[in-house]
Amino acid sequence: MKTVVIGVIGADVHAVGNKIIDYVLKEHGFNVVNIGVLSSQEDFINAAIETDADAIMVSSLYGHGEMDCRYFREKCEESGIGNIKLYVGGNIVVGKHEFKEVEKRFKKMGFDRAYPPGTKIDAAVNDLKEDLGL
Amino acid sequence: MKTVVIGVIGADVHAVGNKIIDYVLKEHGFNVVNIGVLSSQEDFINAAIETDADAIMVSSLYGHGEMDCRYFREKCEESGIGNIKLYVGGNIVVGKHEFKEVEKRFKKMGFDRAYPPGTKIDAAVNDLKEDLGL
Amino acid sequence: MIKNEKMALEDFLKIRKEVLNTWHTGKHAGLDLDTAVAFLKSIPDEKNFAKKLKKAKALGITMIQPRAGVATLDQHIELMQFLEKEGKADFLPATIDSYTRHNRYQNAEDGLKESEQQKRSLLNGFPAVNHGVDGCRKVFDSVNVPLQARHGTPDARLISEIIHAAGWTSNEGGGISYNIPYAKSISLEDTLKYWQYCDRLVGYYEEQGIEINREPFGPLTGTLVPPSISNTVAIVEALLAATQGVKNITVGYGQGGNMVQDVAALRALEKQTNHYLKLFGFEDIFVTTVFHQWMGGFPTDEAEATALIAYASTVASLGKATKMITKTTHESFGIPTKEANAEGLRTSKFITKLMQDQVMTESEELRIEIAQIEEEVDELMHAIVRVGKGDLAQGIIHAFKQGLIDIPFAPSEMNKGLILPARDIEGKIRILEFGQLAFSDDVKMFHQEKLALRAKKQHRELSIQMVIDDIYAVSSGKLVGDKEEVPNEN
Amino acid sequence: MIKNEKMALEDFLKIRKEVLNTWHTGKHAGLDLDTAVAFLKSIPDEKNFAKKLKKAKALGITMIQPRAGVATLDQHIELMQFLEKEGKADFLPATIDSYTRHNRYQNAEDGLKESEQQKRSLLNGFPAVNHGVDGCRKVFDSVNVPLQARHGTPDARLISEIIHAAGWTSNEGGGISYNIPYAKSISLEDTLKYWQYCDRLVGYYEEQGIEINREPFGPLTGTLVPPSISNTVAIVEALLAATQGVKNITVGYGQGGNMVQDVAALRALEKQTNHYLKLFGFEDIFVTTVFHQWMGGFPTDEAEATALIAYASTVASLGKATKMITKTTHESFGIPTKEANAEGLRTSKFITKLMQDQVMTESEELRIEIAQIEEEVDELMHAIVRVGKGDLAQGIIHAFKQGLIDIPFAPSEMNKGLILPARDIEGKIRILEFGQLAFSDDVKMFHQEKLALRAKKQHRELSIQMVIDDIYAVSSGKLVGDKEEVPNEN
Ligand code: B12
Ligand code: B12
Repeated sequence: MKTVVIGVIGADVHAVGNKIIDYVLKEHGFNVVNIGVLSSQEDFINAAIETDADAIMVSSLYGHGEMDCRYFREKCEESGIGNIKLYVGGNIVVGKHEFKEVEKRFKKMGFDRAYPPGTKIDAAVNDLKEDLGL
Repeated sequence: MKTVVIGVIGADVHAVGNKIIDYVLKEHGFNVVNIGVLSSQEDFINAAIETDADAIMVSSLYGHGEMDCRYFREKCEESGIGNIKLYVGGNIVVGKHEFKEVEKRFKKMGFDRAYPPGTKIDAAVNDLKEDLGL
Repeated sequence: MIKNEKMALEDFLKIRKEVLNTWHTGKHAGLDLDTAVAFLKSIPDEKNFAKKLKKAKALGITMIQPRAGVATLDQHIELMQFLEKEGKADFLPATIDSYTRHNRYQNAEDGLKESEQQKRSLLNGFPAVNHGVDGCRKVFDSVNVPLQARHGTPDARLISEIIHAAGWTSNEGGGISYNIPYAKSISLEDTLKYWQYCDRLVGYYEEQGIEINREPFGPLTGTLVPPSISNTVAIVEALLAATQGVKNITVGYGQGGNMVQDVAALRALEKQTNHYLKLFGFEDIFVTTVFHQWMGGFPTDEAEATALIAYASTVASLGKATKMITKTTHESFGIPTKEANAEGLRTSKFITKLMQDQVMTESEELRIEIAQIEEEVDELMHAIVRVGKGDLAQGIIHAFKQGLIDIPFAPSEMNKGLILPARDIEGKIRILEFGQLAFSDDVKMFHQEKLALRAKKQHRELSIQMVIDDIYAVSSGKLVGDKEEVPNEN
Repeated sequence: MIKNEKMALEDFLKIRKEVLNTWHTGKHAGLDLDTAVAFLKSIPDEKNFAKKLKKAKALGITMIQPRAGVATLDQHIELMQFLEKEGKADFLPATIDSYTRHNRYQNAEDGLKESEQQKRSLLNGFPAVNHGVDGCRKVFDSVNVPLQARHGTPDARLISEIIHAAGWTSNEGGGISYNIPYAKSISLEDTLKYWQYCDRLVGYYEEQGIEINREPFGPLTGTLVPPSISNTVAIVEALLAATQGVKNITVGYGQGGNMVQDVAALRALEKQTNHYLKLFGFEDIFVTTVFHQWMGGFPTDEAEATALIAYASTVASLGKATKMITKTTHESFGIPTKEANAEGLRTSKFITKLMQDQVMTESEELRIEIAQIEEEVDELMHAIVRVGKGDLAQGIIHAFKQGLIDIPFAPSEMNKGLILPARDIEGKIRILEFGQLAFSDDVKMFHQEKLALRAKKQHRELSIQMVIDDIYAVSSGKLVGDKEEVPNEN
């Protein structure tokens, strides 16, 4: 059983999507570690280390995602989980933007995948299964 | 008392604006000769000659205005009323267009003034008074 | 002298020969009746207008249809496919150009040629007669939903022949509704005859087991038409159509603006159409309603125009209309682009789907409005039957001549044009000047009281200025026109 | 132990010193209370939020207010002026950024600096504390309508001080509504205290003859919140505010989706707020309502989003809300551009003006929904008072701890999070799982029956999947979620 850490980063309190992701991932047989809203990079990384997780799925809805996610990959590396799968989704930047651009920026920051606003989580589950060799 | 011929040109039956123009011009003291909808260039010109009119206000709502108004000025000239004021208004071309362009085309065709969709008739009344030296 | 009687087949076939001779496309082999019947029998149920309406009615949902039509075949097909795909239209139209509407096929031909050269539509619609059976069938083959001709043609005999033979299973119009708002000096005698023909054609197909929908044009002049007047015209045209053998009828109504009055009008329309059909002995007619989004002058601002489209959709849903004709944000300017048209459809469909399980709740106000409309319609119907000495066709001709029925702001000289409508303080359409309208004193009193109340509340006089203000009102963001601008709350 | 008692002036002033010390802008001379009072007395009536609301209420119209806020002062002023001019906003906000909401003024400062450099807003709102009294006053001077801070700040004491001293005469929030949906581990004890302070500040100004409006945040998590739950929170926060001397209160409600339930909720909210205020001895509070356009996930398509905005405006008008908070076509993506924001306002205003003379008609269905909400609110209120042994503040803390009141989908650990809402077959929000909610068996039975009916009609089981489908429903163009896609009618 693969373990995924999920949570909402930064000063962000949008809880609805997080609860749905939790439910859907469990339905698909994942071991879900949900650290909830208002979580820091450290919270994500600590949870991942403690549970020996295979992936981290970061949600950011409120628009500060770009600032909150800086150096996330580097922190993972420092903590010895540099190879963990790192996904991000939600409304990750401020305003309505061409998503291709946004995706590029987040991939450059070391995220394996970045998802546009309103993504149905089922799509991401397929990617996850692929990336984890399921 | 100045006389104005009004009507709706071509195969156009939009009658509401025509009735309002009639009412408003009369309120402003004009002698209004209303030839109604479905009027040809000849209908306008004959009415203008018969009543010794000072101006013709052509309405075209239905989109064929450009075709229906071709050579109107020339016909007026042939009929000996080449100097009559010629206005056009309504929805004079097919589709939503930058009005500046449309205005240019109609002025080139010899119209003294052309009005964009949804013109409140009161605005035109002021122009008319000015053009007729009232 | 025209009578409301079913045309004998031989008479129909005789006239048919003449009709098909009025333009060369009338000579197409597809217009052979047996060929047409065979073809129409082969089309799938989901592309049959009448059948799809039955399905919608059973589901209790409101389906949507745009207005759309351009000159050239390629562009028209592109437009149709776009509206089906991007607009999720349930039904597609061809809005016919104005030259064709006046049977000026040569003008239409010129406009079509020039449009092909300039690669932009110089016509305000699709010249179906010029495109003929082949062109119309190409359109039919290129989409997956039923097709209808929407026009405003006093004499639509040739166009009706062509579109039906091409697989288009609905036709809009009627002897009154495509005359009074769309013509100036064509007699009702003539248009009633022309439309008897169009209906008889549908009746013929019905006799061969082919279901075809007919839709009287509900909104008439689209401008402050009191519901009882447009409902009466719709009912009369349904009766005329049924007489010729039409079995599937969609009666229409154009949004007035006040929600309760609009829902009341839809409910009364459906109920009374069924009632009068039965009363005249037609037991097997399938009746549905169509709601037209605001048919008067539109606001120029696109955000406002969309608001009006969504509001109309809300009312159609609450009134459970089976179909709705949509508008676009370009309405006040000109024929919309296909993108604007699809947006209007999406706005509309979002609401009809969101609201599919909601109905307007029963209330005293609604009950009163329904009863009022029904009473007025009954009075008008009785007057028509009375002056026709029992014949509906004659009744219509005489009722219009005497102004017993009268349509506001209509261009036709066959119409008295004496009545003046105005809104009451809630925005419901009432009547200020009755002319010769066949209303009882009680009914007149009701209208007068409602309008007096408005005059009092607005501190103004009952006058034609009120009517003009009401004509401008919706396009300037109000329902009840007010001469003095509402004090700006900013 | 916190009690619902009016803060003594000396206690207030003591805490005030500390509050003003938490960030350097707290030391501004404009924050001297006498100076602030003098300034607030000088502002014209039309820029006073409380007074303008009174006027709107007297006229019976629905006024509109957007959400909006960007990092830098110049851009924020430009935005406000644009929304006033192009959007015809009746009230303006400053939506505050999320760092400020969590009192992380240094983060906000960094974001502000970076925004100034990059000339685009990297913050999701206006950092009012960082801009201080001078900045906020500049905003105030640049517009002609009243201003309000809208945030979601558990501890909003400093921000409240600054905005009021700058002439902003309304403040949104409350000890529950700005905690449970907006925080994770802050205790209710704390937030109730913080908001007693904010209310006491307004009470102080009221004592000096200055009218200031307060607005509990109605929609809570914005997601399938049953009306009785959000109404109860609004009423409780109105009572808490009144206790501190607040006199002008706007209680809020977020659109649920079913028209009748939404209008019922608005009507019950206004009635019961007034009722409970009187019951608790407050006779002179001026109560208005605010309706929030759909607060859950929005459709991505702009034509659909506009439809939803117009539909919400229709409901607000029929429910005669005094104010409406508008959304935009960019909602599902991110913070809107000023153009998109103004469009949302124009769409909204078009409807509220068009519908200003229409009300939802009285009906049995409406009456039943109002009565249902009132009964549920009464049960929740009694539970709160009971577990608080008569004290409202204690009652809230204990009621939340025990789950007697419970807000769906809230992030806060102070909330039990056991209830699950779902829609009935008409789209009305009901409750599937009650957790410890203080409802009588009768009330529970009512909900169960309604949901059982839906399950039966949709041939599906009552389960959490139903809830998830309902969460997605509106954004995908339905009201009642359906696992099986509705058979495509095309
Ligand atoms: C009501 C209406 C109808 C009614 C008309 C009833 C009647 N007999 O009067 C019906 C339903 C019958 C109808 C039919 C058609 N219509 Co129509 N109709 C409208 C609509 C919605 C309102 C028109 C109106 O009454 N406005 C209110 C009056 C007071 O305003 P007005 O007519 O614009 O006139 C004012 C000003 O324009 C100005 N003005 C007018 N003329 C002049 C002249 C001068 C010199 C000056 C200074 C000012 C001036 O002053 C007037 C008074 O204030 C408009 C769109 C809109 N504006 O929202 C479309 C519209 C005019 N119709 C249109 C079309 C295409 C048609 C049809 C071909 C097809 C169809 N869609 O069904 C048929 C045509 C029939 C024909 N042969 O003419 C198009 C025209 C397209 C274009 N130009 O690109 C429009 C713009 C709709 C659209 N966007 O597609 N229509
Ligand atoms: C409901 C809501 C709220 C509620 C939240 C209640 C709560 N505690 O949960 C309230 C009202 C409290 C709120 C507050 C605020 N909100 Co808010 N909110 C929304 C709204 C309308 C819906 C969010 C939602 O619940 N959607 C439903 C769920 C199921 O979908 P979801 O959250 O998008 O998650 C799904 C997908 O995105 C995806 N997903 C999410 N994360 C991830 C991660 C991965 C790896 C993957 C694969 C997928 C994935 O899967 C999820 C399940 O399907 C959105 C706009 C919208 N979407 O319509 C704005 C929105 C997110 N909020 C916004 C903002 C700015 C705020 C506020 C700052 C200010 C304000 N407007 O009041 C505050 C912030 C508070 C804070 N500190 O975080 C902005 C963000 C702007 C931006 N990014 O540019 C939005 C986009 C609105 C807008 N256009 O302005 N909000």
